[in-house]
Amino acid sequence: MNLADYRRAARAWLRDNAPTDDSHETDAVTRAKDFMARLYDAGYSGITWPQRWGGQGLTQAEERAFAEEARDYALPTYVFSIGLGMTGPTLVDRGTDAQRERFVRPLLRGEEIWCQLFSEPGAGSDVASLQTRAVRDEAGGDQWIVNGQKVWTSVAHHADWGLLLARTDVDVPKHKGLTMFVVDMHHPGVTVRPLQDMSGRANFNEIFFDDVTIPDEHRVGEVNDGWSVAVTTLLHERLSISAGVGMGGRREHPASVEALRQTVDTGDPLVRDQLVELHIRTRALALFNQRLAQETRAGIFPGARGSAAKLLLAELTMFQADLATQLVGPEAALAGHPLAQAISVAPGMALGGGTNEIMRNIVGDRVLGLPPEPRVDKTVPFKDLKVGTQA
Amino acid sequence: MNLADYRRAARAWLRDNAPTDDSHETDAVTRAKDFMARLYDAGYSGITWPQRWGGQGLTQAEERAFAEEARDYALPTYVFSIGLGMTGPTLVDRGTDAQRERFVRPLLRGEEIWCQLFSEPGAGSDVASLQTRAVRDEAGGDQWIVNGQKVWTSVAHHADWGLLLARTDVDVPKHKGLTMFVVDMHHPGVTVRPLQDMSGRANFNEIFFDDVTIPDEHRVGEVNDGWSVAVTTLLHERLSISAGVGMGGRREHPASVEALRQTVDTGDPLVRDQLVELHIRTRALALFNQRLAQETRAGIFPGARGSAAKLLLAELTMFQADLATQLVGPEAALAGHPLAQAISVAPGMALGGGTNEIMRNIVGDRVLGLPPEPRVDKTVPFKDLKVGTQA
Amino acid sequence: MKLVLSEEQQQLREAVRAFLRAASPLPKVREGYDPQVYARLNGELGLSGLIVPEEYGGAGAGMTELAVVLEETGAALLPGPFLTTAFATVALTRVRDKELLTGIAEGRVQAALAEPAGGAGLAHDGSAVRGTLAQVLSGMDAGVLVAPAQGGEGVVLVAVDLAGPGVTRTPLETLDPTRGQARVELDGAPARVLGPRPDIGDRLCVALAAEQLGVMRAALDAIVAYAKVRVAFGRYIGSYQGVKHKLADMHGKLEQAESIVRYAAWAADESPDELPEAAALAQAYVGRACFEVARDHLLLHGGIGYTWEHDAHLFYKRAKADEVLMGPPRIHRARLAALLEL
Amino acid sequence: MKLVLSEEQQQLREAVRAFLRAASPLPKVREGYDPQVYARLNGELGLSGLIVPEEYGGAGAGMTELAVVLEETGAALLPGPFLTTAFATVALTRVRDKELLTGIAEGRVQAALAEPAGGAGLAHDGSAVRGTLAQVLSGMDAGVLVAPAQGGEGVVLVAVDLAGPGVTRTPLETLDPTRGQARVELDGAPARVLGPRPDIGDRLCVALAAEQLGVMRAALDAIVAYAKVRVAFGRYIGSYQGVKHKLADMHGKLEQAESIVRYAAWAADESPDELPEAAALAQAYVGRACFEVARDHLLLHGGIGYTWEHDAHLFYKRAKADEVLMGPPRIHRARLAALLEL
Repeated sequence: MNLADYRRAARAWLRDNAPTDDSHETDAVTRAKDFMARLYDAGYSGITWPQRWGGQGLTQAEERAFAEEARDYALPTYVFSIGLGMTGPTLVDRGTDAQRERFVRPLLRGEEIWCQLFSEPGAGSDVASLQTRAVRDEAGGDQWIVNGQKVWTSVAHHADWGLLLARTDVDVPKHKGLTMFVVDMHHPGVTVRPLQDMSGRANFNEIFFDDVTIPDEHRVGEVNDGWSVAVTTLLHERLSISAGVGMGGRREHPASVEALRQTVDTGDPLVRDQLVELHIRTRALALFNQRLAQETRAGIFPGARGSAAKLLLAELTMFQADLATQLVGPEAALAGHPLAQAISVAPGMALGGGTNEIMRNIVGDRVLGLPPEPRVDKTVPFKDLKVGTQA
Repeated sequence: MNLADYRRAARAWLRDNAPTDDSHETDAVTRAKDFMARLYDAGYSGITWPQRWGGQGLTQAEERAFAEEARDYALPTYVFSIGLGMTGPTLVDRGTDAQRERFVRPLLRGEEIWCQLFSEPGAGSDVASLQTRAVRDEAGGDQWIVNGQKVWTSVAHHADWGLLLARTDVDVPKHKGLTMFVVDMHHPGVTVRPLQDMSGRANFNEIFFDDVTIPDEHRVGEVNDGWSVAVTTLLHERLSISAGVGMGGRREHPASVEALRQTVDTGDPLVRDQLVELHIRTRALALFNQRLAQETRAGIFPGARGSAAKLLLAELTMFQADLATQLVGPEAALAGHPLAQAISVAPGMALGGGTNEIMRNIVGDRVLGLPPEPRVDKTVPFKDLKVGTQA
Repeated sequence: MKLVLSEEQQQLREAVRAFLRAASPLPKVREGYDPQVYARLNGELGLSGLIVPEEYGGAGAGMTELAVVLEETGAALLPGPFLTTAFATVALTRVRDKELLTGIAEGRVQAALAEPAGGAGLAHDGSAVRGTLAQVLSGMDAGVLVAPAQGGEGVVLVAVDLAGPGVTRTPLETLDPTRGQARVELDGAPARVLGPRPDIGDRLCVALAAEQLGVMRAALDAIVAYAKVRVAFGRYIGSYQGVKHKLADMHGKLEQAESIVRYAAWAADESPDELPEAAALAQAYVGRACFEVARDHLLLHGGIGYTWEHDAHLFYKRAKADEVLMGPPRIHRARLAALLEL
Repeated sequence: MKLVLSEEQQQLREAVRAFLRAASPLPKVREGYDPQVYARLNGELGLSGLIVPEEYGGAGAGMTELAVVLEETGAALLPGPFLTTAFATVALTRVRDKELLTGIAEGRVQAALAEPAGGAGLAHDGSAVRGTLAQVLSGMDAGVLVAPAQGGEGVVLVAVDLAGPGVTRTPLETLDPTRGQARVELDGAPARVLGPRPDIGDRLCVALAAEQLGVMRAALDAIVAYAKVRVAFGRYIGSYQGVKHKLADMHGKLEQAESIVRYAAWAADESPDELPEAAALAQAYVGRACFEVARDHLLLHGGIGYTWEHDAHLFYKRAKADEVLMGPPRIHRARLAALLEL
């Protein structure tokens, strides 16, 4: 099928199958699973993934064509986003054939939901300093016993499986003693607790592991080589975040120029000039994102420059919520006001997916090629390293 | 004499002796030396310095009283400022009795002019990485032979003596191989070359030393203990800078609110708001400086907080020149326009006496007590250390 | 001009700080207004009568002392009607009928001042008032409302018993979880006319700036402390210039904010001609600086600062709520422009 | 919308960049305008005819190509009347009388466009003009003046031989030592009426923004290169977050500025309805970003950046001169407000 035909077929399928409203009559996860199964059966899930493991084996061109056709629909794929964007590609890249056979197809068909278990309270930006332990227990039939705590885990309360990074050796430097596992989220000893963010919503979870066992066949990659597997996952994470940056919805944001011009006094020249400033920054970033997208289509991979776009988005998000509340005044401090929510969620953009400081390091090191900071943590055995929060 | 009498006497003396205009009929240095001799003979030079070396042996209270009375006069003491503010106090603190006897009184009486020779092209913020060498030559009668280059030296073209920091040992870490000397600026092999700054003016000099000899009796402090002497000098420098911060003249600045309101279109609400912003920042810093001064009078030494004031002044200076040129428009780009000069000299405030980055380090380390950066340069022998500019 | 605290003022600060540290730590702040803490604030420290004249049972102190106290209640994010009662007290000392002051000084009365930016929202007929106040700070916690009302002889200040007849109070959930607001509808509520509406806007600006100074100071202290114990990549985060330089800039804002608050409070007490400009300067600078510091303190905490259970968002939200409390912040800049005759 | 250069445009960029690197390095820039360099620019690269229509001997390229070239001449701080001749060419392609274009395309004519913000400063009687132009960019270097003049039939564009009678030129020393200005007094100077004054303000904004993009790119490149070789306290300064993070922020400005310039140039060529907003955006964003980057690049050089002999101040001064070239920068923001109907 040529690309134009492919696109036409996708358009027709979406017209007939995409949910047009987001009504909550049935359970959202059930509806999402049902949709995902139809999507898979129609051949639109895992478009570029290998056929052998359940994908379609097509190219970026088909995937892009489908994404462009799907842009105007709100497809209910959120609970699968970690699996499709991060853990699935990691298994395809680094799993054993048995693991690919077992996990990839159910993931693509939406039968099983995945989460990703890397971050810890003491290991935020510095993921590799994590402390969750996995200890080998050969007496129990070659399995591992896991204890520790993870945090910032999306969709964990729906997840069947998790991709878990744990420490298996404390006598070597921190990057060299980590191993990657697939963990059964329904196993006794796994506790999922919702984590409320500063806006009062609970989009994330904390996960506690209390003597949770994992068979060795669910280990992904070699023992103590987990960091290289995690780098694969994080690369996929960055790709899927930067693919989403600048997409949709910004015009409906309560702190956008379009929304504010309806509510604030544009008769005041100072207010008008503030809206101009917001317009300038919004356009500047939107055009940068569009240029990155055009370059990507032309085969120029943006690489770490996507981190510059993410940094600018974090700053713009904070700036516009702050500006909007100033323009609106006292009403913006009422919890029911859309801007109260905007100012409460604005910091999230700077904190999820890498702080602004981490983004600046990435841009400085990888885009500008600046010399690295001296590192004190690359050679010290983990057990002698300062980690987390301590005096 | 009680303080009120002291103040009255100072006021009377200044009324009769301070030059009232700054006309350039006679050579400025000759006039300055003449005035300095009268100031000394009247007992107003070195008010707090020890009597034994030519000072008055009085307290900070008298010095402050004199400074307050002198505030409204433009006393021609600029060429003596390095000697009075830095090198003289260093000799009083750390010199031998013979050195004090020889140098302090002529310095206080303005008979000899001093400069300070620490900075080098390859050692700016990091003064202790300097490369000017002093090698002992016992054959020649216990003297030192100096080769190297210094830079950013004020009043060097008028100076009789310089306080010179040079490297005497390259086999020890950088801070431990420095020695302080008094060098004769008229010695053959000393070349003073004016250094033009970006505004086209030459307020500084480069100094070249080519086999310049210094007798060992002109060494200040122990061999290889020069850094501790330099710290004394830099402490005095910081004190004399922070004493000057926020003093006089800012209202006449061409980029001040007062000047701009005469020249720009304040009928435009946006222009008015920009002037308000400048007013806010100017007042905020002025009040901070006044609070520091009141605390000092109350016996609370500002310490490193003065570096915060210096940082804010550097930022304000840049901000206001930038803002003013924006408000004025194309005319501000003519070399004859006062703002063209303002925008050309504005960066100087951020670069003289420590860059903004160094100031932030000082505030972070000494005011907020934050942990230091790991240092790679404190233990390596100087000859193995990376310094200056190199790939 | 006096920008440095006297020994007595420093002692007052230490006393309030020590009291609040013990009686109202942040876990307790999350529980909201506690009248018992207020009773002790009055009993042990006499704070409710701080600026009430001596003849009405107060300590007769000035704005300088009030600013010292508000800085501490701000730093502690003290919940409840302390700030609004201070506002009301400023108003009540400047009207004919001062009777309420005695109750305030004794700590019996918590009064909420409603001072809508655009004139009076209420109308009175000499004995009762009608009208709606959309947002009254601590309106659910206070017992008495003090507000301007339009009557036959112009705008006067009236006092209304909030527990009395004709009063409908609706709690408003606010951005700032540590201090609420209420919508207050008055439908023929009995009111007492206190006298012509006094001109107190400048003093309210100074009082609020003092609270903001406390909020920003506590936020900076919190992140500085965290930067000394939190490790990333084997080093304390405070050792990275990316963090250290930002904290140094925040310190510069704090130093300037404190200088402005001291100056404005001094002007209120000693130099009324300078007060209008000083008060507008205080809101224009300190309100913004407070939010910026609270914002950066939250961001520098990293992910943990984004959680509900961490305290960072409490400072951030108080800072934003305070910044817009008196209206869109541009009004203070506009006032400065007018005062400078630009 | 096209924000990425085509292969031909990239080749053009490389060719201009290589030429200027060899023919006009910074030490040569300090010597000022060199007509021989311009002769080669035309002879070897044909740049003077770039946007001249083919029928007048040019290459008939669009604003996109002009922007590519101006970015490079900006990055090289090329002295002389290149920018103003480009401005004049934009004007001349839009008037009735296009004769001058042939001379420009051949590189024989350097024309200075005077486009005072507030309308025409000159008056003409059909054959001669009178009046004064206070600041004409490269006015001493150009041979022909192109300017609006008021006549009986409205404002027209006229051409005046700057070496001819009735012309008095006074060189003005400017902040930017790499490109001068002149005061031009016309007292009955023979003038040729070219046609009604065309509306070219938006295109001038785009052209200037392209130069500014080059200035900021070169400034950032220079400080990044320095940060990789300059050592302080035993480490390259680029390894300190205090420097690295600032450079990362500067890079973000550069990325956005480039995106805006590409967009605005595309709009000029392909989407005239979008041009006014794109052009105002270009000046409002890129002008400011260029100065900020040039400023920080100078400051991060430390003391050496403050010396006359170092090149940092050349970028800094060009950036400031460009920022105010078309008037106080607020005019672009005001225009955006109007275009957005705010």
